[in-house]
Amino acid sequence: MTVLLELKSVSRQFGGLNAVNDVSFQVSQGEILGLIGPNGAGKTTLINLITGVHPATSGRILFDGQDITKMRAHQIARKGLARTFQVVQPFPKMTVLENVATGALFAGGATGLKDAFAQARQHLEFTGLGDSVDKLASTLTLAKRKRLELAKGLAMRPRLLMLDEVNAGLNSMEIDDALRMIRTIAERGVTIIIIEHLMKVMLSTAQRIVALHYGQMIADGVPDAVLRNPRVIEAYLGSKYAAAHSGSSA
Amino acid sequence: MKRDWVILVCGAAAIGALGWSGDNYFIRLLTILCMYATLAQSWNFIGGFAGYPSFATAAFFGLGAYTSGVLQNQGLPILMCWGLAGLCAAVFAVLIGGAILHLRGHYFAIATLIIAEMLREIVNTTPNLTGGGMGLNLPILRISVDVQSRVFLLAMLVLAVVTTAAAILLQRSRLGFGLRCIQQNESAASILGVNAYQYKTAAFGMSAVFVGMAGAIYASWVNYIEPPDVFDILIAVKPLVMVLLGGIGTIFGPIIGAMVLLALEELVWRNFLTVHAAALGVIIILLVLFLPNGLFSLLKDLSAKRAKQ
Amino acid sequence: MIYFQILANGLMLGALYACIAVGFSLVWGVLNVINILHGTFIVLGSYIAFFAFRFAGIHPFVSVFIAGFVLFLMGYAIQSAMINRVIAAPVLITLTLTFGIDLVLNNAMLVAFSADYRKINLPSPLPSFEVASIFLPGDRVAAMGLALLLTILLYFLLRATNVGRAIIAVRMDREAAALMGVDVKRVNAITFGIGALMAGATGALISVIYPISPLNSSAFLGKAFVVCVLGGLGSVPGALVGGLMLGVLESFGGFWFGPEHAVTLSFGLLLILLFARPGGLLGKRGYE
Amino acid sequence: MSREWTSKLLTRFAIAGAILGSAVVAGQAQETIRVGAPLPMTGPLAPEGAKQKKGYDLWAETANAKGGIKANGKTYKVEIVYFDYASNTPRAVQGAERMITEDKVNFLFAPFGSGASKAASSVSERYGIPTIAATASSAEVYDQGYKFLFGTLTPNETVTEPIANIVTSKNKDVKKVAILARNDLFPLAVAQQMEKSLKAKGMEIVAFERYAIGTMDHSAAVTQMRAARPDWVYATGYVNDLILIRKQMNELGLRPKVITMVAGPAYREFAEATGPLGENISSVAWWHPAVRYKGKDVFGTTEAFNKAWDAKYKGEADYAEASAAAAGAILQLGIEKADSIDPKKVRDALASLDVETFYGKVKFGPSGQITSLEPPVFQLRGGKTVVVWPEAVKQGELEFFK
Repeated sequence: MTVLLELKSVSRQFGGLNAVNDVSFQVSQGEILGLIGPNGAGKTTLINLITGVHPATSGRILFDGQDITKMRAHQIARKGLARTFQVVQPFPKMTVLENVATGALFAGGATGLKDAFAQARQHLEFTGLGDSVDKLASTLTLAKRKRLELAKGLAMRPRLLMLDEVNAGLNSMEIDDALRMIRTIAERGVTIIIIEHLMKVMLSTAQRIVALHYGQMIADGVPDAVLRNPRVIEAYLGSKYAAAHSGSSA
Repeated sequence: MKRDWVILVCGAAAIGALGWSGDNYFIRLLTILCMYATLAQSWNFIGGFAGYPSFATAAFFGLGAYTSGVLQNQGLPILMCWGLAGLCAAVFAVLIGGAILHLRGHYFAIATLIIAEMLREIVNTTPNLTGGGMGLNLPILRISVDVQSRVFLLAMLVLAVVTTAAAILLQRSRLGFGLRCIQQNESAASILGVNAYQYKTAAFGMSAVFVGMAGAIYASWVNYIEPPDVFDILIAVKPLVMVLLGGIGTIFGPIIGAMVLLALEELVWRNFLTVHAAALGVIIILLVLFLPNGLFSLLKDLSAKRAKQ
Repeated sequence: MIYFQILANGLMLGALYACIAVGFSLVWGVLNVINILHGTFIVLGSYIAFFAFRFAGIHPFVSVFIAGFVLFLMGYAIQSAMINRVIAAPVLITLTLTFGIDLVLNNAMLVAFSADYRKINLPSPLPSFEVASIFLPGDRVAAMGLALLLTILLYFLLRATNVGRAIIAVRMDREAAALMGVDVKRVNAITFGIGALMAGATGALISVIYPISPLNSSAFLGKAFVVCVLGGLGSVPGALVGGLMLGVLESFGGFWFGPEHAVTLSFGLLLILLFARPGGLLGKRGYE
Repeated sequence: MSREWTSKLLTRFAIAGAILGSAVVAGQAQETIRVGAPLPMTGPLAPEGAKQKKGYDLWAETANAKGGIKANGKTYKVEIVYFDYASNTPRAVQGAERMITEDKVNFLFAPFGSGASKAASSVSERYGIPTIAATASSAEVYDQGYKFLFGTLTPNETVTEPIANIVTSKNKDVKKVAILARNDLFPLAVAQQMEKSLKAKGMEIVAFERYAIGTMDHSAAVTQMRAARPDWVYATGYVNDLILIRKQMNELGLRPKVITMVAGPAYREFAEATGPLGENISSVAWWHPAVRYKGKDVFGTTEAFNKAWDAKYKGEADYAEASAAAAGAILQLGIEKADSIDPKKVRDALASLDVETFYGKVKFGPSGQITSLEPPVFQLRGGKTVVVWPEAVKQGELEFFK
């Protein structure tokens, strides 16, 4: 299998804090990779580094063999890396359709506004938002907003899609829907990195899991093996105890 | 979109016809209206579409006025000077935009304020080129008063129409779409592939080019320019008030705002000799406190209420 | 030798600039409001001192307290009645609102006091004293001392009192402060009031130095802007450092390049600084 | 507190509005001559605007009290139409055009200062409306070849030559001069003219500093001038600049033998504001209440004018106020001489005027600028102005600082 994304000793400091510390792993074409870790482990920061929201302090990030470490966010987006946000970020004053069309227009290769809207409609049908196209994004329910995020990501025609807690706050029926959708996307050949707290989701969806703790990679392997890894268990339990006493760092 | 074009053509024709038949003072008012509309529309590119609170309008206006004034005194033909003034303002905006468009909110606002102050001081301290604090006289056009006033109205009208046309085109373009994304959430826009930096710079440049030309036409029109006048902070604030009046980020909002502001100004200047500044202040206060979304929102609210009943 | 005089001039000017800016910085930092009214507040303080001196013979340095008190009430009222209604709106809106209020207030002063320049002539002004051929004007030095004292008082007010802690809490996180039971609207009004108080007190102080007229307000406002950006928002030490820096810079700039370029120089520096360090020289980290 | 304050303010607005409204209504009933006066009533030039307004008002009142202006077999009341251009020159131009086309004024008073007068004169010239400028002294205003513009202030060199003469002839020790000028039309022009006059006398200019408009601190300039050890400091600017410069000169130990300031000291508020520091400052004005002329105008003698002024405003007029009143009186003379209110005829009458007024001899040169005045030199003493030149109206000798 060909390697699509490769991280080589990637680090990022904020002030004196090592948010991400010397992380290296690879993601193969067509893979679904899970990214786990307790709160504050650096998962979202890592996604931010890959998508160019923050520059890495050191290390290199390769996408399809090309060094994207120093590229800016919009350039990376156009290369075919899409993401959703943990805290959903729709454009509140635009309609659902327009929200999705932005992705198609600026990174999805749409030839013009008309084309972008046509593409956006398809993605909205796929994500089950076909009945909400003309609503303002700010009026949607949380579950629908999460799906809107997904549709926006898809509209970018990504080769790699990073899903940051798309299931948080959803009920179990909504989660099942979402997972079905994710699998369908993967079957179309899109590589996926998924961040999730719910182990059930991870076990049923991810083919491989990378675990982070305090910015460091502590495990990389098939789901069963990673979840039995003592360092991973300690990280979760330990952090729970820590949370009970002093509150976790964010 | 089609409707926008129809309104634009009809509006322009109406102003043109009114101007042709009116007396000189009325023509002067219409000329100011077109100038205001140009300024407000231009501000809307950066302030409304992109959401960057710019006070650089005064800088661009003064720069255009002085560019054209200085060049005209060198003997260049007037139309060429107007064009060069627009170009100069746009190039200046793109260069300065490169330096300050990474600033957000307050800091951007201040930086734009300072740019106008800087330019004003530069003009003040280069009397050999610009006349400094003494002001600058432009060559007088040797044509009759009546023709002159109509020529300048026509020039401003054409400029206002072109600016509005640019706004209509922008709204339905890739650039306009990207700017709206930036206005609502810049980092999310970047993630979606919008080159925020480039787009903002383009919007800043667009907000300068027509203002620069307006300044140039204005300079030729009043025949005499001086720094405190063409770099006046009010030139930067009024477009903002107009856009607030008419509704932010819309096509005809700025023009409605320009009409309303001009009408209020005329009314207030005529009737409150020594307290017109206060009257303008009261208008601004009422506007901000009670109609933050512009006059249109009032109409919308009313019609919504009626619909409910 | 002349350089010491230039430096002394700059420091004295800078202390005044710091005082002019500190209230503006507080309001900006805590409320996120660019208070265009600030210059007018200062002038109002000067007028209070002027009339107190003319009709009651009160020394302007005593009027500092009167002016501060009156302006506090005024600021409190303006914030509660108007600005609080739109405090959550974008910067542009609150800025436009204060601009509108400023037009009204300034025009009112113009009608009430006329634009004539007035000056307080103390019957026994403090003399200039000369140290090693450096001239130090007495009343400027005294005003500078009082200005520093006020600034230090403000600093301790913010650090050591409940009100101060509430202000800092609001500055750091409005929502969290509200959740912790802070009456945010009231704290807003108090903060704006304190900003106005500092402006009024400064106005009374500088009434012994500058001619008084409503027309001066924009000049004061401009200086406050520059100082804030130089020193960083919402910080008393920042305002102090920014003010002194600006004073020294203008003094030396005027000496080397001619007084007509002093302002251009300070603006140029400001632009460079905005480009390089938008957070100001001291950065912004809570109001301390 | 806030509400009470607001209501007070609103009441004030309402009253102001009512007064203005009624004034406009009252004026329209009779046969009137309307004179347009765009003035800076707000903004940085507001103090100057207020002075001009006082002068115009006194003239209109006096003319009407004496039965109005007779011309063409009719008697006309005078009405002045004001327009606040907020110290914004193009607003003044716009106001001038509005007054001519909308308010149908017969004549115009130019706005304040050389720059605005020059700008506004292009409008009145186009419409052929006689315009009198009461506060424009720079020759550039009048050298445009305009036919309808007249000015009541003599050119700048007439205010620099006399004082240069007096100082150099009285005190041979005065050799080094430092000049500090506001970087602005009139102040800079006068300073440059002074430099010429002084160089012609063989004086040494040891410093020529300019300060920006709106400068809040002059310590750098003063320190630099002090280093040059001048015998004479010549500063130009407006009242607020000059007050601050004087104060900082004192604070920083700059103590020359002569201090001359233009054009602030002629104004009462300068003497009030500087207090003891104003003592012995010399200056020049285009007119002074101590001059004595037997005018053929509506005011009559200078004494009569002073009396009328004192009755209405208390105290003495300064040159700007008197010049504004004179502009009205001169316009009236022109109308009466033409015996018509036809703009062209009045223009010709003004151009050929050669008459004595309370303000001085009035005769306009070919450019329209008055050429017949002798601007007096004076010095502040005990808060009062004392004329030291010309000989005919001299009240004392020029004193030097020790």
